[in-house]
Amino acid sequence: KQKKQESAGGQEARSKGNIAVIVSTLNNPWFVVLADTAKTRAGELGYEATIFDSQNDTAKESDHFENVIVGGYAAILFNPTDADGSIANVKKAKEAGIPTFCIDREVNANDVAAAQILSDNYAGCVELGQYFVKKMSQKGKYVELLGILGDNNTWNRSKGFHSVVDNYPGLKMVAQQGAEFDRTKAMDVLESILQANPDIDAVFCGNDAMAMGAYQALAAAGKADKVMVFGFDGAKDVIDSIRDGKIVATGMQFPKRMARMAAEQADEYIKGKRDFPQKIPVAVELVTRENIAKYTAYGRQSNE
Amino acid sequence: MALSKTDNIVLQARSISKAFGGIKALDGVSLEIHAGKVNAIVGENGAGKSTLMKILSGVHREYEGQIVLDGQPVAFANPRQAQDNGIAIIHQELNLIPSLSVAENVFLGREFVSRIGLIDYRAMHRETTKILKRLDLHINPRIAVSGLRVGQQQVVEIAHALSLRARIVIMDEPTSAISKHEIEVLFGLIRSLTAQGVAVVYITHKLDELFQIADTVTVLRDGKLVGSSPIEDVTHDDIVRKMVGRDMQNFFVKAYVAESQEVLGVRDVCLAHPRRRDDYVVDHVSFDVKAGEVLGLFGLMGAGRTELLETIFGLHPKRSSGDILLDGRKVEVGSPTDAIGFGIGFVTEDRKLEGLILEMSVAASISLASLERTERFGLLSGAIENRLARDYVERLRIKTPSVKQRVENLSGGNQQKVVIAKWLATNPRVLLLDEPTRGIDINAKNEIYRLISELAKAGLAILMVSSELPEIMAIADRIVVLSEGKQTAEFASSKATEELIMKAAIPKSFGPSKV
Amino acid sequence: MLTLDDHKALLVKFQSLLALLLMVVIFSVSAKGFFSTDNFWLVLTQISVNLCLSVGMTLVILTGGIDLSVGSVLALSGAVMAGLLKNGLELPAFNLFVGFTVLGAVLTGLLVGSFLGLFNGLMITVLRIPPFVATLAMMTIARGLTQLWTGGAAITGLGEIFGYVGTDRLAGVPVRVWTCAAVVGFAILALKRTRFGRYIYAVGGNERAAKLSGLNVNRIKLRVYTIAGALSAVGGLIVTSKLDSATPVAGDGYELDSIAAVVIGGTSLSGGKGSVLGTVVGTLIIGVLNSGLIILRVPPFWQKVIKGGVILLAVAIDKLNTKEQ
Amino acid sequence: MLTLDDHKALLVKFQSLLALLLMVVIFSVSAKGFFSTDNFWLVLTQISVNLCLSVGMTLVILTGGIDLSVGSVLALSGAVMAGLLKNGLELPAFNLFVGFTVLGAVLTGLLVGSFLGLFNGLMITVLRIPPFVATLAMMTIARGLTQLWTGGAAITGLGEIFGYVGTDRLAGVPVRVWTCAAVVGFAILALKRTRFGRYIYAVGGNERAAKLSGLNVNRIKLRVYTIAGALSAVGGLIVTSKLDSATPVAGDGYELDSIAAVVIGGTSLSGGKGSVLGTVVGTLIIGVLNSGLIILRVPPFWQKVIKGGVILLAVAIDKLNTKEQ
Ligand SMILES: Nc1ncnc2c1ncn2[C@@H]1O[C@H](COP(=O)(O)OP(=O)(O)OP(=O)(O)O)[C@@H](O)[C@H]1O
Ligand SMILES: Nc1ncnc2c1ncn2[C@@H]1O[C@H](COP(=O)(O)OP(=O)(O)OP(=O)(O)O)[C@@H](O)[C@H]1O
Ligand SMILES: [Mg+2]
Ligand SMILES: [Mg+2]
Repeated sequence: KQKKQESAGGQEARSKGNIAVIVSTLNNPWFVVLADTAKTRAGELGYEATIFDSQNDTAKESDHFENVIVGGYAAILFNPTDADGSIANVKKAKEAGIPTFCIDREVNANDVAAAQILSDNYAGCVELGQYFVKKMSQKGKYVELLGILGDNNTWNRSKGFHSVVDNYPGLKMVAQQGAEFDRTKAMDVLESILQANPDIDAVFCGNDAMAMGAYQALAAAGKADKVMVFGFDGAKDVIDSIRDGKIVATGMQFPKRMARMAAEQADEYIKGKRDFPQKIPVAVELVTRENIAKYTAYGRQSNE
Repeated sequence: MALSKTDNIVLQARSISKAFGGIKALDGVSLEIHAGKVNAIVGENGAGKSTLMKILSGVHREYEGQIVLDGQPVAFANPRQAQDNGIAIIHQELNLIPSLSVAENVFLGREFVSRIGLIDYRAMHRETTKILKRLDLHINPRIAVSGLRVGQQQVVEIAHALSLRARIVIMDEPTSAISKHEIEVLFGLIRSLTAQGVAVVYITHKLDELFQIADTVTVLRDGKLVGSSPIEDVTHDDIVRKMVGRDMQNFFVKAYVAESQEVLGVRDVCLAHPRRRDDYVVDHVSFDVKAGEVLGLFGLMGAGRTELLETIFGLHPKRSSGDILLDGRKVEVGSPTDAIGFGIGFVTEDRKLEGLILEMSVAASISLASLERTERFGLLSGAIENRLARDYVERLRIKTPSVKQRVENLSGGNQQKVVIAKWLATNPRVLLLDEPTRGIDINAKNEIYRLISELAKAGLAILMVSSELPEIMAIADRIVVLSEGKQTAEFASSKATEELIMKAAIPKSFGPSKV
Repeated sequence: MLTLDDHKALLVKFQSLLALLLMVVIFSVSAKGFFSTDNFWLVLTQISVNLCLSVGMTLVILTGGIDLSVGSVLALSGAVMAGLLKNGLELPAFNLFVGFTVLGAVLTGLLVGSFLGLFNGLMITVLRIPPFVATLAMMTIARGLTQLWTGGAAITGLGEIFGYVGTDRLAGVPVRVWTCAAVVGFAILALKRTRFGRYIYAVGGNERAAKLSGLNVNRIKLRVYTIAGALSAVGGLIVTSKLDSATPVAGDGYELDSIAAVVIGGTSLSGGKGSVLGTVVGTLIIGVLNSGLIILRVPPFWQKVIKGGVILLAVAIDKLNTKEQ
Repeated sequence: MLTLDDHKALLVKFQSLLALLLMVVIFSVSAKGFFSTDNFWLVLTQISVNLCLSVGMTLVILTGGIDLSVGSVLALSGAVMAGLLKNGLELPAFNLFVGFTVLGAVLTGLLVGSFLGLFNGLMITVLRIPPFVATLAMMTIARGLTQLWTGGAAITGLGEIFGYVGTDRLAGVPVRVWTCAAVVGFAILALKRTRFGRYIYAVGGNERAAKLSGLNVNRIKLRVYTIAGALSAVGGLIVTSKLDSATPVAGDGYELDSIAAVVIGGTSLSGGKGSVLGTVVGTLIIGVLNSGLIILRVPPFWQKVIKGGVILLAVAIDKLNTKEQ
């Protein structure tokens, strides 16, 4: 990936301006892909892009915005830390005349961002929920692993999932615990849960890192083939695992597609275009063993 | 014993100079250490004795001048090299590791190890017990030194130095913390060492000790060498004159103070032992101290004197019983804060651990217990504070370049004076003194004695612990003797004799230092 | 006349100052846009939160303690302010509803912070729990309470007036900066010119000696931890007000930043030695570093590496030049 | 015959042991599934990583220092093992490619960990940078290097053999547990029965006295930090092996867990006092707590609050019963 950055740097000569890529965290490969793609695409379009890591801290994010505003950037490709908390930051940029393009996660305010290219976590998990119900044939015990408890996407996903699953009395959630979107924590937590509930049939995880951890825990307990694991994101490991029949399904978000779109829209904006649709939903696609052939890490086979 | 023979000169210091940030601690001092002799070094507080010894033992690396060992110039990079060259030192301040056992402290850095590299504790404990027996200290070598008292720790330090089997043993005020009995033992040991040809360098402020064991006396003053001569050729007064640089009247004798009403009353005060059930460290002690009176509290190491003072000062409210009276009225002293509120001051035994905050300046240390005095409009005033401090620096002749100097950098004796100044600054009515002249030079001692009697004249009630009989007999109007926490005798000092006092002080169940 | 130690003290301060100036110079020449009034105010406003926490932390560390809970306390008191302001307080038990003015909400938040600090103090003095454990526990507890209070979601839309502290300017200077300036000013005055301040050094320097000199060690510690809690709440006010929202993860990991600032500023973790001015310098060093690296466009992953290296250098400069024990 | 301090030491150990047993009993009756051989081994395997770090941390803290870099060092050395094993090492400069066997990769990883520890030690002894700052800087640096080395993505698919340490059992006991047992055993032996061990206490108890007795304080510290680094690498091995992948965030925040375990185990942060056994108990307390709360199905939000409270209680029990200085 260092190489990519150099290639981006190589364009400085005919740089059309600076674009900031402010991303909620780089602790998760999924967001690293998102940020790198945005940076690279912006580079290809002739901008010099810089990545800012908010480290899941809305205050740090706000510092980044202030720096970007003072630094005279032309546009912000933005992956918010918090749908509500980040509003003020985007407002600030708007007042300074810098357009913000939200990627993947939204900010709960209209007309502050130039456009929001959103992966609909809620809808995605609804679909996942429906597949979950199908696979479970409407009955059985399951465990839910939540992400970072302070993160609104944790709840979007959980709510979307439950909006479907809770309609089936046959499906009993025997445990719901947080594992901070982290692979190690997910493994430890599920291991402990299994002590009290050795007879579960499925685990729904708020992201793919946790799904991998959960699978590891089940494998260690020799239950890998009895318990179904569901993830969300479309990260490399999980795509491979679905192919290998280890994990049942995940919701594919398209970080690369979204990042590219954002970069391109920013380019158009700078070139003068203004009428962007407020929200551009990028459907989350259900990836299962049936349709796995169509997919690769972080996207479709075709458009890779 | 002819000293001119150069062949028995083991160690030579040639025009050594050392300065600490501008302060010249040593200024071209030359010195010869003779094998098989006790080479005594005396001088006022801050004369440079310890600094010189620290240079000889490789503690200070940077200095001017030259050290010659057996005719060969040497420069020690660290204490270890000095040790390896047969130089052992007992530092003035205790240098023990509290959490380690007695044996581990004695053999620190030279533990016995078995073939597979494990420490051989059996052997170490055996050896330690042996050495401690020679010092007549009967304690378990396995216990941690943090459980020992100052005196016992001092003995462990000595044991450490002895265990090195060095050819040159430097002792920097080894007797400051131990009482008569231990001192006797130590002297016996020193004699046997010199008999084996070991060179002993002996630093003390107790001049009469010189005439018991010293062969030569070297006097330092303000970092300069004043003179060096065989003990036979000098008298007590010669030495004092050389130290002080002027004539001095003889040992201070306190004027008798007319009795008046009791200020401090102690009634059946007991202090339970920290661990042992129904065993008392202080056992039903009762006495009065009148205004203008100095009550001397004598006892051997471990008699419970420190604990008694601590109890009066409100440090052990939970473990103690009995009454404290002020002007005949019973008072509840639940904490040092209370005690100070009642006008009690307490000059503690261990200045470094309990008396001073070493990072603080002299001024801050003196004003610490009476800081409100230096306030103006609710804010501290540096001007007032410094004035207060300078006043005491003069009255007590504290040797320091400025009141801004860190107390850490003062010589031991001067640190002690700072502690006393701290308490005088609180204008106390009752002053508790635990070994107030420990490690203080004769000149300063006399000043402190004079100070004590002035304070007494001014109407203070003074309770003073001391392990030095002559001192206590000179200062005190009355003497109370403790032994194993019990009050074994009380004399008017006019009636007291050394024999009577010692007889009362020796514990009935023998074993002067037990834990 | 200055003594050895004043010199040393000066030197130490001067040294970290030197490191700071060095960095400013380097960034000014290398990073175009770094040396500008805009960026000057930016750095000041960006360190304001850490500075508030670090001043409290300095007092705590001077007594020989430590406070790991500053970040969570910041979050909880901020969330309390936001929650009360937005939703008021419902007491179904008495079917009672209490609405809050901005001032009321802010004061309550500050109270909460102080109380949590006091609680730390009580654990440490009364139950004699080591500061590290006591405040670590508080760190977890306060974080949990924040999540409970917010239900895991940010509380937003707190309005103009509340935004004043975090966003507005007074006489051309950001209110946040005024706030810190006041905090720093008071702290320096208290440490240098009041008994309380002197006692803080005494307790940290030699607790037993302090006790024997009649100081009420416990009361001093209680006060210090309470102040630290209150200052964390001030930090919470600033963050919440500037973001116009309180997030449950706010202040996560701030304890390390603030301890770092204090120690880089030359205050010793063993207590008794240090100064608030040093802490200010320490905070600035971190702030300037963050800003400079970003303006220099250093990629995020490299930023960490370089940041660590520079901090080592900055402190090394100190130590090397103040060598000699 | 036992002294004051032995008694205290024993008492302290005994007390935290008491707290531990208390917890075990409570959970056993309240949480079905907690008291089972399965869960017994599970808790042991789950604490194994923290235990490795905490043993190293104990040594460091006994010398009066601290090591905040354990988590990042764990991550970097784990990533190095995984990376070398998966991709080998390319040296385009010499257009050279080096492949690694499992053993080779693991050993290199352990070397990296030890080296980082040594680097900490050098910063602390030679440049006299306070341990807190030195290791804090290392924490950031190592984390950055990890992210650079992994490119921010997890390195997965490391194979059966590599998985041995993290997942397999030997004579019915998980290999991880064997590993910790060995580490703990050696540490205890070293501390109690070797010069090096006693010197660690000496340095922490009274550094000046240690110097004056001719101990080479710097060398002792260097060794201790190197060991801490090596043990972090062991932790890295276990985590990576059990997850069959090295993630760039691995070990994030572990430094606090491990310091907590050490302090809860009764080791004093000011150095010179403490024991590895205490640390084992401390680690168990944390592990049992985590496991118990999950099995009890305590709602996520409440877990933090309760965890903090219980830790306070556990330590308070100690202190109250060992009251009197
Ligand atoms: N580390 C230091 N830093 C600064 N000054 C020092 C230091 N050590 C000693 N001094 C100064 O050097 C002088 C000599 O001190 P030293 O301890 O040698 O005196 P001393 O003869 O041992 O006095 P005492 O009999 O009280 O022990 C004193 O003025 C002291 O203030
Ligand atoms: N640290 C300690 N641990 C346990 N017991 C102690 C300790 N210090 C003192 N003691 C007990 O208290 C008794 C009195 O000790 P203390 O130090 O008060 O004697 P002292 O008369 O003051 O002698 P010194 O002149 O050494 O101070 C001792 O006999 C001992 O049993
Ligand atoms: Mg001396
Ligand atoms: Mg005593």
